[in-house]
Amino acid sequence: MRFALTDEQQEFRDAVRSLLADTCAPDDVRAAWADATLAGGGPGGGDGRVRRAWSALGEMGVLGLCVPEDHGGLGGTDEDLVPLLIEVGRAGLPDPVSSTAGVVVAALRDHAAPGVAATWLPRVAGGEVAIGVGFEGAGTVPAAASLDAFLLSDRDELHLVERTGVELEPLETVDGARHLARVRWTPSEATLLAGGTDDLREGFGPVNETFDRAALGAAAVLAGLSRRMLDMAVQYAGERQQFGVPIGSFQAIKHQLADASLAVEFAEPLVLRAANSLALGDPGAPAHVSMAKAAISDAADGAARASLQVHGAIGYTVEYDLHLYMKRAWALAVRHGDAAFHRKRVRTAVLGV
Amino acid sequence: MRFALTDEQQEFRDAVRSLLADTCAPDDVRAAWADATLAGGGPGGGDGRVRRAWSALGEMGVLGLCVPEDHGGLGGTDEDLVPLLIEVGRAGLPDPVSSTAGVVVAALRDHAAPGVAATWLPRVAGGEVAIGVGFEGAGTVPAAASLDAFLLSDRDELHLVERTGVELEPLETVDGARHLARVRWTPSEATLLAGGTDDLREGFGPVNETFDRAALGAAAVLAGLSRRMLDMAVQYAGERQQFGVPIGSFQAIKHQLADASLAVEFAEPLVLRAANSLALGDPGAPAHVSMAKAAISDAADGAARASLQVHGAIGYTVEYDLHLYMKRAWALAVRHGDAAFHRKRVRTAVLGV
Amino acid sequence: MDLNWSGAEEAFRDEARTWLEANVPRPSLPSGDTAAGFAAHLDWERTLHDAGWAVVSWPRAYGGRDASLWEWLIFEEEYYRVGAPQRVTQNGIFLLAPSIFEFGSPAQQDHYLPRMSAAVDLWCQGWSEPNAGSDLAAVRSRATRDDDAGGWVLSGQKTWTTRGAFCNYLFGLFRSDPESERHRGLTYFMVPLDADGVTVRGFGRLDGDEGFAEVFLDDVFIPDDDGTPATMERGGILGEVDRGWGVAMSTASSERGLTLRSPGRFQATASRLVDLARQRSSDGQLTELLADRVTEAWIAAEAYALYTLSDVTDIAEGRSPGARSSYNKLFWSELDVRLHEVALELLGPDAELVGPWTTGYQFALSGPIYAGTNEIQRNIVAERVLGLPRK
Amino acid sequence: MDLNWSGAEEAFRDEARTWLEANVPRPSLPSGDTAAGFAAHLDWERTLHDAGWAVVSWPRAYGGRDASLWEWLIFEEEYYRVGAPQRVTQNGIFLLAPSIFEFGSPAQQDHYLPRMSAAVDLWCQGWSEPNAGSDLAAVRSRATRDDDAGGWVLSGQKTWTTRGAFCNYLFGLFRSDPESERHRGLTYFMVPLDADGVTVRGFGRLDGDEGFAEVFLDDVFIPDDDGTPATMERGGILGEVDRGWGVAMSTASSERGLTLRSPGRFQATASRLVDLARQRSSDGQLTELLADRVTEAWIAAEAYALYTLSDVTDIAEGRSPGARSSYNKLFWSELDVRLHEVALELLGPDAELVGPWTTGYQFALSGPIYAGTNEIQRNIVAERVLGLPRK
Repeated sequence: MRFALTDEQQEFRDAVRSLLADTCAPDDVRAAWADATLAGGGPGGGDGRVRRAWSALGEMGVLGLCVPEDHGGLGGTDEDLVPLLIEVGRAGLPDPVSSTAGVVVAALRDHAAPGVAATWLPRVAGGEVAIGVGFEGAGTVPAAASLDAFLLSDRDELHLVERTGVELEPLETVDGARHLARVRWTPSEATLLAGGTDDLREGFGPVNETFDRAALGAAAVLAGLSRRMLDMAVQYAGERQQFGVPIGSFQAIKHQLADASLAVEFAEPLVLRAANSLALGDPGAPAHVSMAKAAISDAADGAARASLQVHGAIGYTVEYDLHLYMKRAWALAVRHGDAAFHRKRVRTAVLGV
Repeated sequence: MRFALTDEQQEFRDAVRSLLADTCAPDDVRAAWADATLAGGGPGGGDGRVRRAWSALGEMGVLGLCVPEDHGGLGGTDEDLVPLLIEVGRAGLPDPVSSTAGVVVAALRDHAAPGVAATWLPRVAGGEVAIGVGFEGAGTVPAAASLDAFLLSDRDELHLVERTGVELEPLETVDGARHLARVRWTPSEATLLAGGTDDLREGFGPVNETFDRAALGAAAVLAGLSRRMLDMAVQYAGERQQFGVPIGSFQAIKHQLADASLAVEFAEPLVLRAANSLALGDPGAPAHVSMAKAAISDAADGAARASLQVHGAIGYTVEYDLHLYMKRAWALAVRHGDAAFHRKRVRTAVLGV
Repeated sequence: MDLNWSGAEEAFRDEARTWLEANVPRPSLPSGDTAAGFAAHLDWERTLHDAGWAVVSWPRAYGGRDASLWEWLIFEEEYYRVGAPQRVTQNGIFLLAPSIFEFGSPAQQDHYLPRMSAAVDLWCQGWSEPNAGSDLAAVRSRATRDDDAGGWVLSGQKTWTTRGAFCNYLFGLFRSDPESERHRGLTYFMVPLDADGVTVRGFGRLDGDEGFAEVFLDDVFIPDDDGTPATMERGGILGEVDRGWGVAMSTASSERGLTLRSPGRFQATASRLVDLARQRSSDGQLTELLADRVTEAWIAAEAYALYTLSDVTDIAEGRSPGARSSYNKLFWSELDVRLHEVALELLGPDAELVGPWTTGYQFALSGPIYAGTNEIQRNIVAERVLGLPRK
Repeated sequence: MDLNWSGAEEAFRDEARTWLEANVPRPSLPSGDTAAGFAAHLDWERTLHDAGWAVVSWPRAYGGRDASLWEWLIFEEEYYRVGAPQRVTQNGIFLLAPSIFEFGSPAQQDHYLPRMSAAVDLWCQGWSEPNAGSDLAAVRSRATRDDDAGGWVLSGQKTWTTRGAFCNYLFGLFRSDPESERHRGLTYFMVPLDADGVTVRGFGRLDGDEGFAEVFLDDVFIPDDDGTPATMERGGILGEVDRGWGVAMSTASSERGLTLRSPGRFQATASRLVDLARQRSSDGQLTELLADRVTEAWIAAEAYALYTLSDVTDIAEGRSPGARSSYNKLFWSELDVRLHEVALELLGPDAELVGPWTTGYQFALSGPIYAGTNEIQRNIVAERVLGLPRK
């Protein structure tokens, strides 16, 4: 029994944190918005990507982390990747790291025909392609126009569809760095990656596993976003003076931040445990993912609320950075199932009703 | 439009408050417990009644307030009685004021045959009888062994059953002044008061109206209990010194009490409005009662929680008075429908589902 | 207790409803917090004024119709029920005007109030400064006496000025006694934003609209009041010199209390929430959990409406709510957030899309912050209503 | 990350489970907070000790079995899973003992620890005083040096002493330097309750059981430690004179952290809650709303279990949780309340009847109060974990 990151995992995580601090500063996130005014400044015209951060992650091996070694990757697992996705969240990086490096790689590795895997996995590992994931129902994908391919579900089938095979209907979201689009496409033999083998009761099979991994990715990014928002609030509260003292010396501010951080502190272990379960194919994995997503979605909403309140009016402006992370948190809290959706999955597992 | 008590209602309320402060002190409530140790002292052997307060209320006309004048009462309405029930709550008086003076009087007045009404109403107005109310399902009545009669429901019939017509199975409750018992009895022609005329869709008819009035009575008492608990907490917080200052000067204490009082402050108008609606036979009355009971049940739980937390260890002992009111609040919050039950009734009225 | 409207009040409601339904702009106006949207709103404000609905509770001489506070409540209910536009004049009408009624000279009342109700003078607040937000008494903007020129010279910076980029007048506190500290030595000034020395810079609110402004004042001259319109157009002082704090507290109390946040506003939102829930229900998407949350929010909106009825009764009978207006502010601000949160829960995955509920949510989140943060309001409730010790 | 138990750990679990299932008293013991119940509990404590399960993680010499912290977690899980009795020895074993291990002399360890594990010495806390609760540094009970007699003389009053009426030893802080203030000049004493000058008065807790006591000390003599058992039986000092605060903080940290509140305890409660929900479901009484609340509480219990696994990993690898133990205390105390609240919601109208859930609820409500109120814990998290300014 050992519930902690390994030394290597910690070192990798620290390196990614430092890399993203350099390559994905708030102004980089701002530049990923199409409308400069809405983002609070910057050049405008972004497409939901921060390419220097993306390239740097590719060079560092993050994108190929879970690609098997014989396809040019590092042969890592969800457990290795999830701590890095937390860093993606902390930096507010909007790029499709979770879908490309996590969800798609796992689907290719675990479910695709060898030829298909051999075509795509090295390209992912080489940082050559960015791939999104969308599910029947919502059918939406972020940063859609910038992607090379889409992993899409159709009933219990998974399809991998190239950019030319989809039509995109752009959607306006609260987070202008999302660049969400509804994806329209037609399933065919040519696009079929895997399918017809979902075990709905147990939650395994290509589509189920893909959904779980996507939900866990969102959960991890939410953990990082929560940390970022709380760090900003703590820093601001230590600096901002009112009534002759820093506002962080008021108990009302202290206790709001203590409570918000408490929720994040206790949600994060659920995220890490789910990563371990998914990596091992543990039968509890679907319930573990749902516990994580439910808890961190609520914790992130709470962190956003507390951080905004502590900041007061300045947090309410787009020129200040907080909104970049807060709006992402709002978006991801409802992405791939909101807290109520995931609690319902846990309920079925725990109560049998 | 005028949403406030009349001057007369206020004067009556103030007089009752002062009367109960004299006749129903904490030690009187304690003495209503059977077990002196559990209550934190006192003689023990109580039966859930504070007879000097009950007599005084009778003398003042409270018990006969809603009895028509031609039966020896004051001809008042729910709107007149509810502010007094709030005072009953503030004093922690365990006696069956709501059931006797409110629920039973209204059932006799509105639904009983003239002869039955003429038999019982003057006795209520004269303070000669105490009557409880119980509904099918739970079938429990507080202070049961001390009562002269029971108003009981059986499907859509209301029955008035004398003490000799029931068997009582005592139940142990958290609030030792409750003296709750399950009532076993057999409906008969002789006990039938009214029935067969409930309009389930609209919520009117003898049983429906009786239930609503009982629920509203509990809501009113909860409002008073909440005020009492908050008053105690405010007073204690102003006196108790820690770290060289009164604990009430800490923002954490201030904000807990501000939030708890806010909930009570906004639940109480719902209680008063429901009293007005019931008095007038407003078609919205059932939903109004449920809004009131839902809101005040939650507010009372919150007031209990905040008050206990502010008191710290001393509130956690039976020698201190707080528990006398807190345990009553816990009991009444789930009596005649808890918050979720009543929200469900409101939901049906508002959403139609 | 009488919870029925009189025949006259019902007639007033019918008249208001009929006029509003016939005149409210369709489709809805764009946000009033952009330059184009603000202009469209001004047309609406003037239409409202010309028909006598801009300030129903004011005297007729100032553009009102002498309506009672009860009729004002009714008008507000109808206004929000029909989905009429946000009032871009509200900071003048609901915040400054009550203070002018209380502290203004007859000449000031005669000058400023009709121009305000007619949306000629458009007022924004100049409360906050970079280092004075919740701590209003920390204002540093200065008013320096210039006896030679016969007036005051203002310098400093105001911020978070809602719609400051589109208004032409500002009201706020300035430190007129340089030796003074905290609440003392402040004067309440009214300042034209086209005066020499004023610079206004708009910036983006959370929803991206340019709803905020910074206002820089660099030796702005306000002439002494000689009672003439020409002078009053160039600004003036409300109340007495060095006694601005009391005037500001009267304004703040209006902001917290019911005048800015009539229950009709939240009841309308609650109705829209119920509509959304019904729609989700007919799509088979309304879980029992969400239905319960909707009901809880609905009950809270009802509670707020009833609480304000009790407030208005008090005011109508001459009892002042005083510090209890902090209860209102706490409740409506949390209620507004809750109503929108529940709506977003109903929207599920679509809750990240831009739409009325996401925009409304972002606006609602400002409620616990402005008009004195809710932390300040809880202090006021604890100390001044409950009587807990300040220190 | 390795979330599997080793073969040896699984074997340990099997052994513990087998023994517990065979030996746990059935029916359950009465409350240990009454005189009769306490006696019954003592029998159980001694059974536990004789089989080597009283203090699994202690050295064998002191009655333990040298188990790892992981094995301790496993034992706790099995202990609560089987519904074994509340540990009336817990204040000694889980609070005082860690401080004796850290600060006691070898002779003190050899004397006190085996007697504690064998339930010969029964320890209660003497932290709070009438005017020192959350503010522990305000203790006024005095320790006066008596060089002639060779020892210390204790006077004062302790209160809220859990099970004080049934224990025979007390540990707590006394002011040994009369000139000192606050945290300085305090000494950590161990006091026999049968010593001359000690009066113990039990009084009722919220659930009516006589679980609290006031302890009056009137010139109670504690001889200087000469290393002999005969002297140590008469009490002594833990750590150095005037340096008791540090020892007390070590004890408090044990109280907040996981040692007093192992996850097994809450997982067992969560399991009982799930059983109750299933029963309500088979009665057709489980609404979706309540099912969701049960699930939410279940997830929180899982989160606590995982958090403690991470804690134990840190401790096993030599990293101290430090101020982060306040997170544990906040979380478990709120979790315990929530688990019981949801159970009471499931019980509906029966939630006013005396039963395991109402009794448990009343006990749970003490969680946010004792061991440093949750207000204090939030201060610690804010200041010492997050780094917000103290003033």
